[in-house]
Amino acid sequence: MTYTSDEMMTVAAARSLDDRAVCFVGIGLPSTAANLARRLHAPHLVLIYEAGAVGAKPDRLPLSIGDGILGETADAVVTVPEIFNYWLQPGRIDVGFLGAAQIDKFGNINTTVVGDYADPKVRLPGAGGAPEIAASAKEVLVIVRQNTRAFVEKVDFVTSVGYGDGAGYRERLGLPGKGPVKVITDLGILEPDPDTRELTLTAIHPGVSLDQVRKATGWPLRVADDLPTTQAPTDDQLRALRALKEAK
Amino acid sequence: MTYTSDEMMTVAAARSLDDRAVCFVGIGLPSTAANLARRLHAPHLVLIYEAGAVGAKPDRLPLSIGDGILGETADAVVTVPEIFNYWLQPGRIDVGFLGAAQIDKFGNINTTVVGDYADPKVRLPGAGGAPEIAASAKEVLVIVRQNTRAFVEKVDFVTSVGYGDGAGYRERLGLPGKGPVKVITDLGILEPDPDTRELTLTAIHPGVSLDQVRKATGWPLRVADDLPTTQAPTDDQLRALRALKEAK
Amino acid sequence: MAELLTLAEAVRQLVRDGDTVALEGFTHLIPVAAGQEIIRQGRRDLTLVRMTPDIVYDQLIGAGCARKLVFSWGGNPGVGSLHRFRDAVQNAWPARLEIEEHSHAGMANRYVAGASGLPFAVLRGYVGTDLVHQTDTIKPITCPFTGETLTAVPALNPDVTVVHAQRADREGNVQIWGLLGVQKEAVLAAKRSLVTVEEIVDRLDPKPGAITIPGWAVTCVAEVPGGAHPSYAQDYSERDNTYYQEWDAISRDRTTFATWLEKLK
Amino acid sequence: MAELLTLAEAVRQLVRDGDTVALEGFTHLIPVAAGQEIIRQGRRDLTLVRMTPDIVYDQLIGAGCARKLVFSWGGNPGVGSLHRFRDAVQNAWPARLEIEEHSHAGMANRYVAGASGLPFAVLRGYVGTDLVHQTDTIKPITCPFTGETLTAVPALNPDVTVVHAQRADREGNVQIWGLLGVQKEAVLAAKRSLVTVEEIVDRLDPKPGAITIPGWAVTCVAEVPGGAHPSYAQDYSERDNTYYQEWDAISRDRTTFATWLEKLK
Repeated sequence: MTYTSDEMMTVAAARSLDDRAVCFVGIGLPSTAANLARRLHAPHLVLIYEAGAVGAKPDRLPLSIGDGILGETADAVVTVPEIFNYWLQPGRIDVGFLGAAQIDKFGNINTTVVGDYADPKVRLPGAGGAPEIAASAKEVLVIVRQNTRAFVEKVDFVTSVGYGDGAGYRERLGLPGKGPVKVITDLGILEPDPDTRELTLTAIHPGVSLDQVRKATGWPLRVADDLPTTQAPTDDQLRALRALKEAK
Repeated sequence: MTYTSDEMMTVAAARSLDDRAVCFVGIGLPSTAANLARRLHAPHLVLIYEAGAVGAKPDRLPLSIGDGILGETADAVVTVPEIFNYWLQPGRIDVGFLGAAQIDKFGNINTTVVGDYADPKVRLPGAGGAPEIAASAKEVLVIVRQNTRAFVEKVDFVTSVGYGDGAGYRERLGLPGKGPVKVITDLGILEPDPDTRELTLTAIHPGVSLDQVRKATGWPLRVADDLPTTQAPTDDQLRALRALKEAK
Repeated sequence: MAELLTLAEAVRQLVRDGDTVALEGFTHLIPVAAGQEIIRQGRRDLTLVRMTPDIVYDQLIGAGCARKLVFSWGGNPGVGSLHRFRDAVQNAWPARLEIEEHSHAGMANRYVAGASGLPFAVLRGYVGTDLVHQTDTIKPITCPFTGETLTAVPALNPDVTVVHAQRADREGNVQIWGLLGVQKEAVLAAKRSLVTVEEIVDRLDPKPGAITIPGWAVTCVAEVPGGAHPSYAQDYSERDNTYYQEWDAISRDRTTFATWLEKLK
Repeated sequence: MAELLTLAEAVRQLVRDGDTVALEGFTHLIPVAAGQEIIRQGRRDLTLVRMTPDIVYDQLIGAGCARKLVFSWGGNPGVGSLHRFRDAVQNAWPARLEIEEHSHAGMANRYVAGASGLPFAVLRGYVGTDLVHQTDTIKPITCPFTGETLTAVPALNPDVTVVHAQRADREGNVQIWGLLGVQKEAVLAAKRSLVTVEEIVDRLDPKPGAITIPGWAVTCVAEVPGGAHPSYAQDYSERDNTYYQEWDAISRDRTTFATWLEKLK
């Protein structure tokens, strides 16, 4: 079956989630990928949504972070303060799954402003739950379409910390979680270099050229010595994804 | 109808509660008096029990602070942390209703130890919810049988603060509530002197002699210039109290 | 007990020019009708507080009711940006909008502190973010036992909090179920509160997942069926996703917004 | 998901000599059977934590399992004193018992801090009481915004928390209703947790007032019908008030207590 680059991205993201992991998901791409994983190899994935749903099992994609389907299918519905204080803050979340408007070469995320904070070129929605997810989840996955508007050398505003200015930064700040372990895009997969923490291309999606990825990246992109091609989505995976997106 | 001194005490305490007041009650004498008030002149009295019942309306006396009847009849059941943080601490309680093992002439309460803390003569149950009720309720009522074991010049241990060492003490400590406005005993009623805050006998129960009260008090008791005799319990009040105590 | 009033009367009694007002609702149970009544009554200079300002805050901002916004995420959920909010921040239209910006964890804890009668809350948050450089409402605090540094944020105590709920009884006891958001904390943190409800009933039957806010802790209750539209009230209404999409076009342009505003009044 | 075990096996796996152990329950749902299993297995040097130590703690203390008690109210509710507790504090029998004493508000907030991954909690409490002179676990803290002085208490993070609940499903999701106490906080604050339940069911049907603790946040679940006796489990059992009264006589005397203890084993 043929597939779009967005479908490749979503399937690649879904594959990154292990069964029984506890996953804090935002609406949009993260939610789609997490629910796809739940329909494929990870039926016991525990989905936590910031509106207060713990263990949500929606049979269609939630339209908003407070979609009724989340509460109705959850193991537990709790208040918003409880989600952050009892569930995220103590390190109970295995995977924090974030999107980004801008991401830089050290995995820092900006969802606040493009340009100057006091006089912004574009005012973005703001932080939401992301800063504390980025800090406290054991690992962070980022899913974002790759282009030079999004992939900048240095974000205009650090809304959610990745690796700051490089190796040792998270440790100096005492951030409990590991930070972004994978950035999954429509072109490939980036992972932090074990020494420098700079995001490095470690897989490329089928049919995408390295040049194409470099051109979509706002800094001189480092590429892993061994660069595998991502496995294309299987027919089963594509069927599950399409069924999920069509379910009402 | 004839009545016991305990019945007089309970009826006098019940009379001190206004309808629609929000009342934080402990088990035992306070709970009996508060529920009697609810059956008499204060049907809308809001009873809060520390086990998590807000607006409990028990049709019999609860046997323990966590008696099921409290939750079953409550307007809301909340957790114990919530009772203290959202309901008591911000000053939502009109009347905190406490008992005491020892009380001194400035209304300080001891429910911790008789004798030295490190080597006590009698180890008492401890603080429970009382210290913060005594601090944060807008007003405190104390109900306690009067004798020289209970009414001491200075408590061995301040579990819950009344007026400390006298006028200005609560203000210096920044305690939000007014402190004990009435101590209701089986012999009479004591109130803090407006100037010195020393507990002063302001009413005496029918048939009780002043000498009897003085002998039951562990310090030279001050007596109000005008000392009314408490109104005896009416037949209706006694019937309601006895029915309450018999209800299973 | 809470006073039962009409929406117009309740807003008139509770919301004053210059007030700090929180209309809370986390996608579910957003008190939109009450927000629009505030616009109709022409309130000005409000400090608007909300974790997730969405359409109704876009409307209040576009209508010129607000001078400041305290928030953690402002957008049209599932659609995109809030154009009136953007126009206010980027172009000071119709007026300059001061912003005080936090994360969800911070805002939620600020309400909790407010509901608890504490001047501040402590959390693990904001560390390494640029948010700390834009406000004096995020400060470090040291644990007196371990010496560890954490983050403090000040309590939120709105002059008025408005929320929407499924139902209330005649004493003003309020019952809410489904996703609960931060509404109870926002009500308990406020000096005055208004709860709009789908219906007023004689008796609040027990319901799984429901919480009750006692009537004596609420100032006013107003029966406003559909008062959460275009958001939803679980077991009463569905989210009107078309309205959210259409708002994008209406709000994008000052003229179409002005036409919408005229019709509202 | 939680592991489903027998009570004996669960206690063997989770509770070790020297551990800090909280058996929570606020009159309702007290995990008495689990406490008695700890006695049977002969655990020693435990630091016992509980807001309201009652009969089962009197038993643990009398049996010599404890070296320290962290608490806020210790008594036989509705009856009087705990004689084994008194004997330990007043006469160091059967062993010296160190105590760390708080108020309910302080203990509740210590569990909340523990459940929240914070090293301390802030409250308005203890001011003017002599409790502050008896422990280094109550300290002043200054609000970084208002300068006001409040009180800080350190988090409680037991090695093991044990609670009793009405039911669990086969994934170990636990459902509790009625008076909820501080059980959820105590479980979430602990490194390991055991929930004894009245029954294990295939499906947890929704129930008004019920909360769920997800099985992945619980270490072990054991089916122990009547495991809260002589306290009660709402909709399963009634409080056995006679037992509480009889305990007064049994526990008053070291010999009658010793006889009781022999029978237990």
